[in-house]
This record gives sequence, C-alpha cells and structure tokens, in this order.
Amino acid sequence: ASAQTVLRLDEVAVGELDPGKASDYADSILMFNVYDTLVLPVQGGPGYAPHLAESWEADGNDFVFKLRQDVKFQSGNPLTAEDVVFSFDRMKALGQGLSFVFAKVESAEAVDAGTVRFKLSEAYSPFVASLVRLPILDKALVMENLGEGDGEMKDWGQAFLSANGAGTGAYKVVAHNPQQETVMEKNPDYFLDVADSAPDQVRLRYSLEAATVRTLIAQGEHDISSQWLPPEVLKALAGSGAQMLKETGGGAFYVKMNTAKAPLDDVNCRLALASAFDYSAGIQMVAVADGVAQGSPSTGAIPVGMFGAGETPLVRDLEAAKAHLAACQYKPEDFTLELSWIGEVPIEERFALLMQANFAEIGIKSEIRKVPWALFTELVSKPENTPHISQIFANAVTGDPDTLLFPMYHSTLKGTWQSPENLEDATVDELLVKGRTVTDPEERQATYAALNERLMEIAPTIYGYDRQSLFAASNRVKVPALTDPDKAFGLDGMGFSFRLMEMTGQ
Amino acid sequence: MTALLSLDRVSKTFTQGRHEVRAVDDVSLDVIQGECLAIVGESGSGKSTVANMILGIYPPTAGTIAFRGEALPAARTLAHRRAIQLVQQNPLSSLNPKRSIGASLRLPLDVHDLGPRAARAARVGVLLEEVGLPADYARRTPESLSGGQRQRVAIARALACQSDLVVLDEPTSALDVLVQARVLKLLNDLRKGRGLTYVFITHDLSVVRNIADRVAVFERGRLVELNPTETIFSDPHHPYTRRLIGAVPVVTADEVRLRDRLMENDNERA
Amino acid sequence: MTAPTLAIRDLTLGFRGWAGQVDVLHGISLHIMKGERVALVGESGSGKSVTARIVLGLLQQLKTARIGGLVAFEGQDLSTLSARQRHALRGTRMSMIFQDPTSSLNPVYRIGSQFHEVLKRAEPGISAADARRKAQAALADVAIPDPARALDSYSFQLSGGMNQRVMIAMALANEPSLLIADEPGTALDVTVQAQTLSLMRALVEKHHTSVLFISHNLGVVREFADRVYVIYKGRIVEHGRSADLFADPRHPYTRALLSAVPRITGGGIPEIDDVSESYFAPMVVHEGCGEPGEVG
Amino acid sequence: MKRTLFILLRNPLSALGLFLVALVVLSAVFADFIAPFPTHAGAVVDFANFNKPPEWPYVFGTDLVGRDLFSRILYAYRISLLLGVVVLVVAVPIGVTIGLVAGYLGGWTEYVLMRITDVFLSIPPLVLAMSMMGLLQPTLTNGMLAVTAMWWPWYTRLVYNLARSEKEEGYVLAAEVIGASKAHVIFREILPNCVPSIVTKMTLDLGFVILIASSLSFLGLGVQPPTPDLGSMVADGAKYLPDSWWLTVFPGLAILVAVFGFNLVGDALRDVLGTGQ
Amino acid sequence: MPPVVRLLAKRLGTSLLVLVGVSMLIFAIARIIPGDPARIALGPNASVEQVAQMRERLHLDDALPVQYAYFVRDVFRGDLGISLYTNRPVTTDIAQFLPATLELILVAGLMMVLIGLPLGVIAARYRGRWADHAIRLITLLGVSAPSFVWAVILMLCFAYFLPLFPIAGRIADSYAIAPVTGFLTIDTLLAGNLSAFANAAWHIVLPAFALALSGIGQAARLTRSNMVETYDKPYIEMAQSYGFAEGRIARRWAFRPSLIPSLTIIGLDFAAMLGNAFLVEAVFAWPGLSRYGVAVILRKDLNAIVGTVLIISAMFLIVNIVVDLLIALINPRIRHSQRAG
Ligand SMILES: Nc1ncnc2c1ncn2[C@@H]1O[C@H](COP(=O)(O)OP(=O)(O)OP(=O)(O)O)[C@@H](O)[C@H]1O
Ligand SMILES: Nc1ncnc2c1ncn2[C@@H]1O[C@H](COP(=O)(O)OP(=O)(O)OP(=O)(O)O)[C@@H](O)[C@H]1O
Ligand SMILES: [Mg+2]
Ligand SMILES: [Mg+2]
Repeated sequence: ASAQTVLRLDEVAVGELDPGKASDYADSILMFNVYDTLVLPVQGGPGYAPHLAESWEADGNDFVFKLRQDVKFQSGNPLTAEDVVFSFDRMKALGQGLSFVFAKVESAEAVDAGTVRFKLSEAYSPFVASLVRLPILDKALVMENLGEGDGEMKDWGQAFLSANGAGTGAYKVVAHNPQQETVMEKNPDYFLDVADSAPDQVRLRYSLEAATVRTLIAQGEHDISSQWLPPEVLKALAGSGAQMLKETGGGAFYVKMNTAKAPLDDVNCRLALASAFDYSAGIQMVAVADGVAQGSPSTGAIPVGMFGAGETPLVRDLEAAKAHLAACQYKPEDFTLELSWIGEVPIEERFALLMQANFAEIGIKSEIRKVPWALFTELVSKPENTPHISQIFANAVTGDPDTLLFPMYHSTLKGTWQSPENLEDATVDELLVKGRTVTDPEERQATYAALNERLMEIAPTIYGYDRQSLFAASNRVKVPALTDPDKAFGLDGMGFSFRLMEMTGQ
Repeated sequence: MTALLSLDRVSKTFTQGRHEVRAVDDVSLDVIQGECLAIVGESGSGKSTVANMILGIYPPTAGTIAFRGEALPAARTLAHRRAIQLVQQNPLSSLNPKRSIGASLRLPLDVHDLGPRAARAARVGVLLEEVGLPADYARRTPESLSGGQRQRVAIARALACQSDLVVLDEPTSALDVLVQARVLKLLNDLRKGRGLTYVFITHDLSVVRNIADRVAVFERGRLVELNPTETIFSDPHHPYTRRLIGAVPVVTADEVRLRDRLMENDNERA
Repeated sequence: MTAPTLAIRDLTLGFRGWAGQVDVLHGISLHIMKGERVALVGESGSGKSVTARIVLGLLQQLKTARIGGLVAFEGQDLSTLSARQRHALRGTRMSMIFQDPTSSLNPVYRIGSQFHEVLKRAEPGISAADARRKAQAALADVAIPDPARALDSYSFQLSGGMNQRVMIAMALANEPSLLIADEPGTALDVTVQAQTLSLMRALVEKHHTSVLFISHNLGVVREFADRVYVIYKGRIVEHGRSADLFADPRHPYTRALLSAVPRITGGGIPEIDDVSESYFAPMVVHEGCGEPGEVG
Repeated sequence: MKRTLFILLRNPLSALGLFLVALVVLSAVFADFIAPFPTHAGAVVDFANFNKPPEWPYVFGTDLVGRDLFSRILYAYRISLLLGVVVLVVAVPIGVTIGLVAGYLGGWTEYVLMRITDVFLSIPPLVLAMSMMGLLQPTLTNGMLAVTAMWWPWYTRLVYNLARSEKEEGYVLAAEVIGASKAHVIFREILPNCVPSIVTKMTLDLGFVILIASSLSFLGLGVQPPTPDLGSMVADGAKYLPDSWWLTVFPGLAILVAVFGFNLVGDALRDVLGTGQ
Repeated sequence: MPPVVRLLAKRLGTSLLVLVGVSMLIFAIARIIPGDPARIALGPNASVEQVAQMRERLHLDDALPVQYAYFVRDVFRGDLGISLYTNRPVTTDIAQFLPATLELILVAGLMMVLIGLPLGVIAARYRGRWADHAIRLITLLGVSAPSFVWAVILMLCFAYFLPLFPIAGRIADSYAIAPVTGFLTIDTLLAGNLSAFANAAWHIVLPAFALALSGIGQAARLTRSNMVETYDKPYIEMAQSYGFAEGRIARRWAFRPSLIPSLTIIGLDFAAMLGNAFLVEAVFAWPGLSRYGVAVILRKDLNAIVGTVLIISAMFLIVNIVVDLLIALINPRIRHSQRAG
C-alpha cells in the first residue's frame, strides 16, 4: 500500500467515547464509526435498513431481530445476541446520554445466539428508528475490563469505555484524549467492504477555534470543519476554494416564546411577533453563498423532510402583525420584552438584534440579555424566570419527529431548555401521543400535519428556519453522504461514516 | 539626685549566621535628671545599640531599663515615646525621601498635639531656624539637602517633641563647626530652659568636654569608665580613656599641651 | 614642572529646577600636586561634596546640573576625555570615600562581595579567595576587629564607624593617585580616626597619592593636611599652608570657624556671631600658595 | 500644578500620553457629536451593509449586523473608561490598605490577612465572577463589583512585599520613635514610597480591566448588547480572523491607544510623585 | 540552613490551611454557580427522571455540609470524583491536562524572566535615552493588548501569512511519544528523539510567547521604574565612583534591590496563567488544564471545578512561598530583621 491517508476533522467540546453516554455531535461521529447499530437509516430516502441485524419483525408491541452471523468485534470476538442484550441493559442501567429514547422498551432478551427480542411496554412506533442510538458493545471485552464499582456489574466498564473502543465498527480507536483528539485507524476485518480510498487514519480534533480551523484548512492541514463555524468564516473558506458539505433535515432554529408570562400568554401577541419576524433576513444572516446557507426557509413547526412538514415557506407580514397586535389585550407601550440569547452561540446575538429591530417596527420595545447555557438551563425551570424569548437549536436525535416535538411541546415536559414556552395545550398533547403510537406511515403523516397546523395556530414559537449543517472541507476528501442528496442519511452525524468517504490524495 | 533613666545589667547579643555579636555587655548606668551624659567609645562598641534599646527599637537580650523608676515595657506607650526622643546616626535614611522636610518636622507636633493647629506651620519654620536652616527649607525634599543640613533637620525633629530625655546619636558629627557651635548652644540652652536630659553619643571629645556633665566610656560593649567630665579630662582612670583623649586632633597649642600631659601620665603608669 | 594631579579652575555649578536655577558653586579654583594632601573645609552645604563629585565625573551625568569651568586630572582636561576614558580613571586612578558610609554601601550584598568588586577594578581576574585575603588585610589595617565577620556582614549589620572604615579600606585598596575623602572621620572614634589618618598618610607617602580631604573637623585638618582651602557658600575664601592658616587666619569667615571649635581644654561652647557680611569679603591667599599658572 | 505640567510636557513621550488620554476621554465625552452614526450604539441592524471592510462612510468598517464600528468604538470608550476607573478606584485602596497593614504590622495580622488574600488570589477570577453571577443580577454595577473582587489581592501582594522592606528603613523607625500612630506610619510614611510601583501597576491594569470586563460580558455579567463594549468586540471579532480583520483590529487598537496613553501618563505621573511634594 | 527549613515548613503548613479554606469556599461557590450540574452533564436530551437519578447519585440534594463531608471522605481516598464533562476521574483529567499547561506556562514564565527583566534593566540603565524609549514603547505595546489577542495576531503573522511556526497542538501528528512526565519537551528527550524534541519545542514558542508578552511588559516596566528609583541611592553613586562597568552596576548594584515588585508580579502572573491561559490554549489548540478548567466551570462540573481550583490554588501557594522566600533572599534586611514585633 502507498502512504497512509489521514483524514483530519474537528468538533466542538470533548469527545465522549462511551456510547452509553454519547449525546452530542462529536459523540455521534465516534459512535457511528467505532460501533455499529442493528439498523441504519436508508440513504437518500425514508425508512431503515438492516445493518448488524439481518431482518426484524414486529410481534404485537415487541420486536424480534435476527443478527448477521459474520460479524466480529474489533477484538476478534464474534457478535452474538448476548452482546445486544448487554448493550441494551447497560444503556438502561447507566441512564445517561440518549438512553431516554428507550423509555418505552422494557427489556431485551436473547432468544438464541442470533436472535434478540425487545419487549415494549406500549405501542411505540419510532422504536426501530431509535435503534440507531443503540451501539452494540463487545460484552466479553467489557466484562474483562470492569472497573471499580458497587454491584454485580461494578462500573459497567465505564472507566474502560471512556478511553477504549469495544465495537464492531469500521474504525478502531488508537488514542483518545477527550480534550484534544481521538485517533482512529481503519479496521481491516470490518464485516462490510470498505473502499481502499477510505481514510486509513482519522484524527478527530476537539475545540479548535474558528480562526484556527480557517487557517489550518487554508494551509492544507485540516480536512473537514465542524458545522459550528460562523457563516462569515465558511464564506471565506468557500471563497478560497474549500468545498461545502451539507447535512439537511432533522432540526431547526426555534425562537421560543414564554406562554406563561404576560404579554406572551396572549396568542395574538405571539402571532404578532411571529408575523413581524423577518424570516428572509434570518436566512440571509446565515447564508454562505448563493443558495448555500446554514438554514433553509421554515415552513412551520416541523422541518421539511419529516412527517407532517408544511409546504409554503413562512414570510414576514407586517400588516398582519399590526392587526394581531391590535387584537392583543396588552398595549405595546406597557411592556418590554426580554430577548435572551445563549452566550455560547454568537449567531443568536445577531438574531436577538434582528428581532429587536423587527419588533420595534410594530412598536414593541425589547431588551437583549445574554445568558450562558448553564444559567439558561436553570432559568427555564421556573416560568417566571424564563425570558420572554429564548432561542434554541433543536434536532430529532433519531430522525423521527417524535423525538423533536414531544419534548418541546408536551405539557408534562414543560419548563426544560427545549420547552421554555411552557405550553399547555390539550390538542397538542393529544396529537403528540397519537404520533408515537400509530405505526402506519400515512397515519403518522396526517397526525403530524394536524399537529403542525395547531402549532401554527397557537404560535408558541417563531419557527426561524430549518437547519442545514454546513461543513467546510478541503478537496482532499470526497464525502458522498454529505454532498449527494441520494446518498444522504436522514440522521445527524451519520454522514460522517468514514468508511463511506474517499481520500482523493490531492 | 534622681535617676531619670537607669540601665541595669543590660546586654544585647546579635546573632548573625554563624557569628554571635555581643554588642552590649552587662552595662549598668543611671542618667540623672537634667544632666548631659556623654557616651564615648570606639566605633562599634555598642553605643548606638544602647541608644536603640533605650528607645525600645529592640529589646535587650538581658537586663532591664527603667524610666523614672518604672521598667520600660517592650511596647512603649505614647507618653514614653514623647518622653524619650532619638536623633539617629544616619541622617539620610532617617528622613522619608517622599515627604517634605516640613511634613517630617510637623509630625511630632501633630502626634503629640503640641501647640495650636494653626500655629504649627509657623512652628516648623521656627524649628528650622533654630538649627540654622532657612524656614523655606520646609518645602524641600531630603534628597536636595547636604549631609549636615539633613542632620540639623533630624535634630530639629527630635527637639520638636519637647521630651524629657533626648538620645543624640552623633548629632553634630556631620556639621561644620559654626553650625555645630550653634546647635550645641541651642541644645545647652534648651536643657537649661526646659530641664531636658541628654544622652549624647559622640566621638568628638572636644564637644564632650564642653557640653557634658558626665562621661561614659565604652569599649567593646563594656562600660569601662563613668565619671564627671572634669575627672575624665584631668585624671582619666582607664587606659582606654587616656588613649582616646590622646588621639584627639586639636587646633590650639593649649590643647596640645593638655593632650601631651595626659599621654605622659599614661606612659608613666604603663 | 609636572602638572598637578588635580587642577580646578573657575568651576561653577548650578542646579536647574522648575523654580529656576540654583547656583551652588561660584567659580572655585584649587589644585593638588602629586603626593600632596589638601583639605577643603567649610560650612555644611557650601559645596564641598559636589566639588568632589564633579571631579569624579558623577554630577556630569545629572541632567539638571549645569557645570562650567575646567577640571584637569594629571594635566588632562576631563571634559576632553571620552566617557570611556573618564570611566577608566575611576576606582583605579582616583577613588572616593563617601560622606554617608551606611547608605553608600549596597544593602543587599555582603561587604565581602562589594570589596571583591572594588578589587577587580585594579586586578580584573582576581579570585574570590585572593580578594577575600586582601580585603581582610585591608580591613585589619583600618582597625576593624573581626574582618572576617565584617566581610560576611551586610552594611546594616555594622556600626556606622565600621561602615566608614570599610569605605576607607575600599578607597585605599587600589592605591589610587587621587583620593577624595569626604569627611572620612566623622563616624569614627578618635583612636580609630587617628589610626586611619596615619594609615592614609603612610599610603600617601608611599605611593605619592594626592588627597583631597574634605572635612569640617579643623583639628583633623590641621594634623593631616599640607594646604587648606576654606570654602564659604560656593566661593573659596582663604587658601594657605595649614600651619600658616591655623596660626594666622586672615579671612573673617576662617576666623569665625576657628573660634567656633570647642576646645578640649574646656571653656564652654564658643559664642558665635550671626552670619556676617564680612564673610563675603574677597579671597585671601597666603604667601606662595597661588594657583599654578596664575599671577599672584 | 505648574510643576506637574512642567514635568509632563518636558518629556515628549509623556506629552504624547497626555494627548492620547485627552483624545480618548474627549471622544468618550463627545461621542454624540463625533460619531457619524450615533444610533449604531444601539439596536440597529442593517443587513445591506453588514461585515463591510473600512470604506466611506464606515471608516472602520461595519460589524456583522451592519453597524458602524467607528461610532460603536467611541461609545464603547464610555463604558470601558467608567469600568476601568471605578474598578481601580475601589480595588486599589482596598488592596493597598490590606497589603500595607499586613506588611507593616506583621505577626498575626499579617498571617490572617495574607492567608485571606491567598485564598482570594488562588481562586481563578472566572470562578469568582461566576459565583457572583449566581448571587447577583447581571448589571454593570455588579460586573464592576465582580472585577473589583478579583482585583484587590494583586495589590495586596505587591504592596505587602514592598511594605515589608520599607519597614526596615530608618525613616519608619524615626516616625515610630516620635510616637506616630500606626496609621500615620502606614499611610503617610510607607505608602508614599510604594506609590511608584502602585501607579505603574495601576496604569498597566487599566487595560486589563477593560479586557477582563469582556470575559464578564461573555458570562452574561456586565454590559449587555447592544451597548458596545471594547473587550467583547475584540473577543467576538477574533473568530472572524483573518478575513474580517477590522472587527478585531480596530477595537483592539482602540484599547491599545487608551492603555498606551494612560501608561505614558502613568510613567510621567510616577516621576512627579517619585520626587515627592 | 535550619531557619530556612523551619520557615518553609511553617509556610507549607499554613498553605495547607489555606487550601482547606479554598476547598470549602470553592465547594460552596461551585454550587452557587447557576445551572443544574446533573442536567448539564446529561446533555440537552436527558429526561427529568434521568436528571433526578443523577442528582441523587451526586448527593446534590443533601445539605451542603453533608456534601462536603462526602467530598472530604473521597479526598482521603485520593479520589476527587468523576468529571461529568469528560466522564473520567478528575484526577485522571488533571494528570493529563496539567503537564501541558505547566509546560506552557513554565516556558512563558521563563520568557518573562529572561526577556522582561533584562529589558527593564537595559531601559533603566539607558534611562531617558533612545534605548529606554524604545523598550518602553515596545513593552507598552506588549501590555496594551490581552494575551489572546496577541495569540491570534502571532498565529496570523507567524503561522499563517508567514508559516514559520506550527498553528496548533503540542507536536506534529507524525510523532508518537509515550507520555512519561507529560512534558513533551522532556518526554521526547527521554525517548531520545531529538527531532521530536525540536518539533515540540517549536510548537511551544508561539503560545508561550503570546502568554508571556504582557508579563514581559509588566516585568520590564516595573523593573525599570524601580531601578530608576534605585539609581538615586548613594550606593549607586559609590559604585559609579569606583568605575564599575555601567552594565554591571545595572545588573548587580541597581537590579537586585529593585527586584521586589517585579518578582511579586511575575510570581503572581505565573500562577495566574494557570487559570487564565485558556484563551491562548484555545487559539493554539493546546490541550491544557486552563481550558479544561473553563470548560468545567461553564458546564458546572462540580467535582472537576473543585479539583482544578484546588490544583490552581496549590500552584498559587507554592509560587507565593517561592516568591516570599526569594524576596527574603534578595533583601537581607527582611531576613535579618532584629526588630521586635
Ligand atoms: N542634586 C541636587 N539638587 C539640588 N541641589 C543640590 C543637589 N545636590 C546638592 N545640592 C545643593 O548643593 C549645595 C552643596 O551641597 P554639598 O553636598 O556639596 O554640601 P557640603 O559642602 O558637602 O555640605 P556637608 O558638609 O553638609 O556635606 C547644598 O545647598 C545642596 O542643597
Ligand atoms: N542589626 C544588627 N545585626 C547584627 N549585628 C549588629 C546589628 N546592629 C549592630 N550590630 C553590631 O553590634 C556592634 C555594636 O554596634 P553599634 O552600632 O551599637 O556601634 P556604635 O558604638 O554605635 O559604633 P559607631 O560609633 O561606629 O556608630 C557592632 O559590632 C555591630 O556590628
Ligand atoms: Mg553608632
Ligand atoms: Mg558633603
């Protein structure tokens, strides 16, 4: 073989290697490459395809999966049903990361070496989708490396797994420093074919500054940026010849209004703000080049591509805004809105300023307040402390609208960072529950469409834009999953499957 | 005769790394109210150390110091401070380089609340003039004064306190003879006028002869002779005293004769 | 005739400040021949120390000082020498004993290492051990009882007189051709003073060192100096051989000075008049004591 | 006064410093009249003109929402100067007093005071500020309070060491012998001799205070947008380097000019104070 | 020397006391910082039950003294708890990140001393002349901008436009050096890999310089201003009268007595860098403790906050002791004070 090819990319914050604790984007990249899941989203379309599982069927509320027989862990151990059960049990036991998506799953059991049965407590249609968040661990290896802890399973291998991989994935962990970088190398014994052109070594770096990434890419010392670069930096990189990778769907930028606090407890007032917001200026603000932006026009509460998404983009309507405001029980001169933005997300400051200017046009005064994330999570726990306006980026962790909308709008879950609206609406609750129990895709489509309509009507949120993640990349790498819509996965982070990338050697 | 101040078997030892320095060794002496007691002796014989102990700058290693019959505590009261004053040997460092001469002189007036507030500035001027400096030197900084000028400021400051006992550590050694004469005169007048008591540390035996009532002679930390001035100069007992007098540089023939006579005696006895 | 070791002609000095210029020296002239001991006496603040500092070239670097006139060392006009050349003279050919011994020694270095530094001026490669040996001998010469301890001490650990003797020993150590002694005896007891004076005298005789001796102790001056200059408020008022001058003081200021000296024979503190106008009377030069190259 | 000016103007560097300080103070005071776009200090967005490099009429360029940087910098001087001055005016006397007292008195007082100082010093400023934020409302005043809380121990340490050495000087002894009160010795005798170091440190600190304020704004304490703040402008702009360089460079230069000027004046002031009155 | 040892022992003892004070204070403070640590640790998507469970596990619902008791118990087991941020024992994290920062600030500290002090000495020696003016202006520039701005500027100038230095990290990817001390410059030497050492040293130059710039400026300026004062002292005149070389007078006679303020500030600066280096570490992607510290504060990672702050405090105390000892060493009057009280 010729010289090793190295792919270098970066992500914010630290990389969490333990799949039981993985929650953010960096963790997902690690997880999707070091571990495999039973199913994978279908590329370029809806639905889920077999991966570690050969096939599956629903049995009442339960699901039964048949495993592939030819899969070996990186350690050389063969994959069995026991490993799947162990992985599930560990996820539940730790109760961290994204384990909540399995709230409706009671247990997993090995029917035989190649068959697993998941028992659900009630009908839960997004279950198969949620399996993309259940990476399968090498039970034998983990058991050999249990750390100190109480009980039979001691620490469930947490100490070991925070620094080592124990998966079947196409890439093996060589070195891991959660604040600096994770180095991975191609797994030669991967159960699927991996093209020779896929990178031999991958260095996932953490917490690089925007200016550093900008410089490194320009000097050819870095390959793919994170999606968190400010639009201006992406613009500059695009201008100097970098390619733009794009990941669509799964999330949106929401401007949330505290419905428990005057004057936003009056729906007319909320509608006035939603109409006054300048949607196209918002898109322009995150635009990188013509037709390339970190967002696409919003059509409503549900991002385009998911069940129930609307069709017509939202536009600003000042006349309507004034009409709504006139119908509102509060007079604009009597209140000042508090517009908060999360200190860690600078682009929100600009949106706050945009809103301040927009709202001023219909006579509403406002103040801007910068709130660090830690403080924000605390403020939202009480409606009276929650600012009038909060700005949130949210996404569906499994690609299913349920994981996006249920935590935001169900009245039992109000007062979290996802639900600073403190919404309490019976119709919404009802539709949310229906959406997760019906299984037929058409029925789900109809349910979420109704939900979307209701959410437009009562306007707890200004639906800012549908999120598109943009990554600047050097020309040394080709990433079909992030450039060709027909190869795209409808799941954040899955596009970073390194085995599907090609190093072009330039 | 009442002892204003009495030292009782006072010693002071400094430790300095490996060395131990016995600076003052078992010294007892009384200072009588209204007198001028001169302390002479070789350099390094512990004179300044005695002065510093009297002032309470550091405590004696052994022995006690009593003032008006009461043992002086390690921490002096304001009254003690006022009652005993010091003119330091090193005039430059005893004046704060960042404060004007006037401010330094005014300090004792303010501390002990001497005289009406409004008159203090004028008093500072008078003090300066008393030691032969123009009153407008009050605005100067110590750096722009010559050595003798600084010394006079230090004397003026000690006198400003109107204390009972003044310890003068070589107060005139940096002065020219004219100013010295004037300062000595002033010191003498004040002593008579106010009934002050002086401990006058000096090397200048001619000065001692003319101002002191009694003389204490130190050698290597020990008190070797303590006698009235007359006795010291007419019939010195201790050989060291005689050697001292014999070494005095003089300006007149009379003096040379006196010196020679004493030296002869010394040779005879030896 | 060889040039005098030091010749000063019409030296003036003023300090410039925000309040204008203050004149300190009003044109003084003096000279010192090789091996000669010359005293400069006068009241405190009359400009003795500044004269010494000008000779060493120390005041020249002060921005506020305005200096005029001529200072020649061994026939060379100091102002024509480069800074480097002037620098080379200090500590080797001329050295000075400072008036305020305690503050003139660096408080953060032991005496020993300061002494070493001084010795290095004459003998740059001198080893620490050699320097220490030399320094001990030098300190013993000035009657410091325990030279080893003194060398290990800091200046604030020694008495004023000890510091002064350290200064004297340092100044003599390199056998300079011009020694400026600014009140070298003030802090010394008379026995030690006499001892150091005789040491200085011996050295002067041996090496033909010239000495500028600044003092207001007229007794010391009488015993030590060959010639005396009396200075009053920045002007030389009288100049003559010591014996002549003490026997026959002619200028009113000199007379006042002499009469103010307390006598060990007693007689009380002399009465002195207030400053008199007559102190500004013209300079008196005793016979045979004219400045070289001058008529008179 | 006359003398102070004499000293300040004698030296070209001090004169330059005086000029710069005057420039900064005047632009802060008269921002309303000088700024080409006075409204841009507030919540204005102009997406037609955002992120523009310096060009007429935006001499320093525009920021990411289209506001004139030059105008914003003028207004930012107001806050920054206020903050810097207030913090130093509060923190320095506290720190200096504690340092003097500890250094001069020694013994138990020294022990207790210096250990408290150690505790404050050794807690990173950010932690201190964050905890403040937990207790207080995020206002400018509280921001100042937070910065003050992290500032004083530095002066304590500095002055403590100075006082320990000044204490051994003869003039301290002289004052004690006269019977001067401890307060007098500390504040009238020792303090003036520490002033040069304090002034040097203070003028150096003025810039740091402006910058620390930016990390406070980052935490949500202190100046809130849209009010302009030099520190935040620099910190936020740094992300857009090297392309949108004007976002960092001009506010950075603005800080530089102010700090530079104050330091030059500080130097000169030290000379004045150094020679005493 | 026994007295020094005694002094040291005393200072170390009291430092421990201070550390206990700091630990209590920081323990309380960490809990005042807004935000629910469990919620933050579990990530944005965690459920309410998960959060409750986590709080329970962390004893967050107990009274503060009880929590502190748990903490003390764990400390005696050598356990600072698990970082919620990296999910590793805090001790592991600190052991990994501390050497990186320590290496960085040691180099920066060295620069402060080796560049800052000499600059100050030169400026004071040539006070009022062009060298003085030049140094004053340059050092002023150094202190007039914050270290992270310098970091960005240096990176742009010397790594981007003029690619002389590496942009990020501690060593090039191609070297694999087994960590022994954690100090790469030392580890590379231990591994006998000279080119790796050169590479690591090369990486440290820019970040350390950016970090040191303001300290260099402060040290130089304080040194200069104090030396200028010292130059008025009689003992300098005496040194000049002996014709000691001007440079030697500056370096020996005037420098040492003027060193106290500079030393104090350098010491403080040095210790403070541990907590304040985060922005520079961020710019140069330096995996250090400072950045870790800030990250854990922002994420309210209680154990990690307490752990890091304690380490930083300990550093501070050590540096303070060293500075105090040094000051006593350079000023013998303090050391030999005979005064009562
Ligand atoms: N740096 C200076 N700035 C201003 N004036 C000064 C300076 N140095 C000395 N003077 C003044 O010059 C005059 C002469 O000072 P000098 O030190 O030569 O006196 P002196 O004759 O040595 O007196 P003494 O016997 O008291 O030491 C004094 O009036 C003094 O105030
Ligand atoms: N702080 C100190 N530490 C150590 N030794 C000291 C200290 N102060 C004084 N000594 C020593 O004590 C002895 C006496 O010193 P002191 O200053 O009392 O002498 P003195 O009689 O005043 O001499 P002089 O006439 O020279 O001033 C000297 O040997 C000196 O070295
Ligand atoms: Mg003495
Ligand atoms: Mg003099």
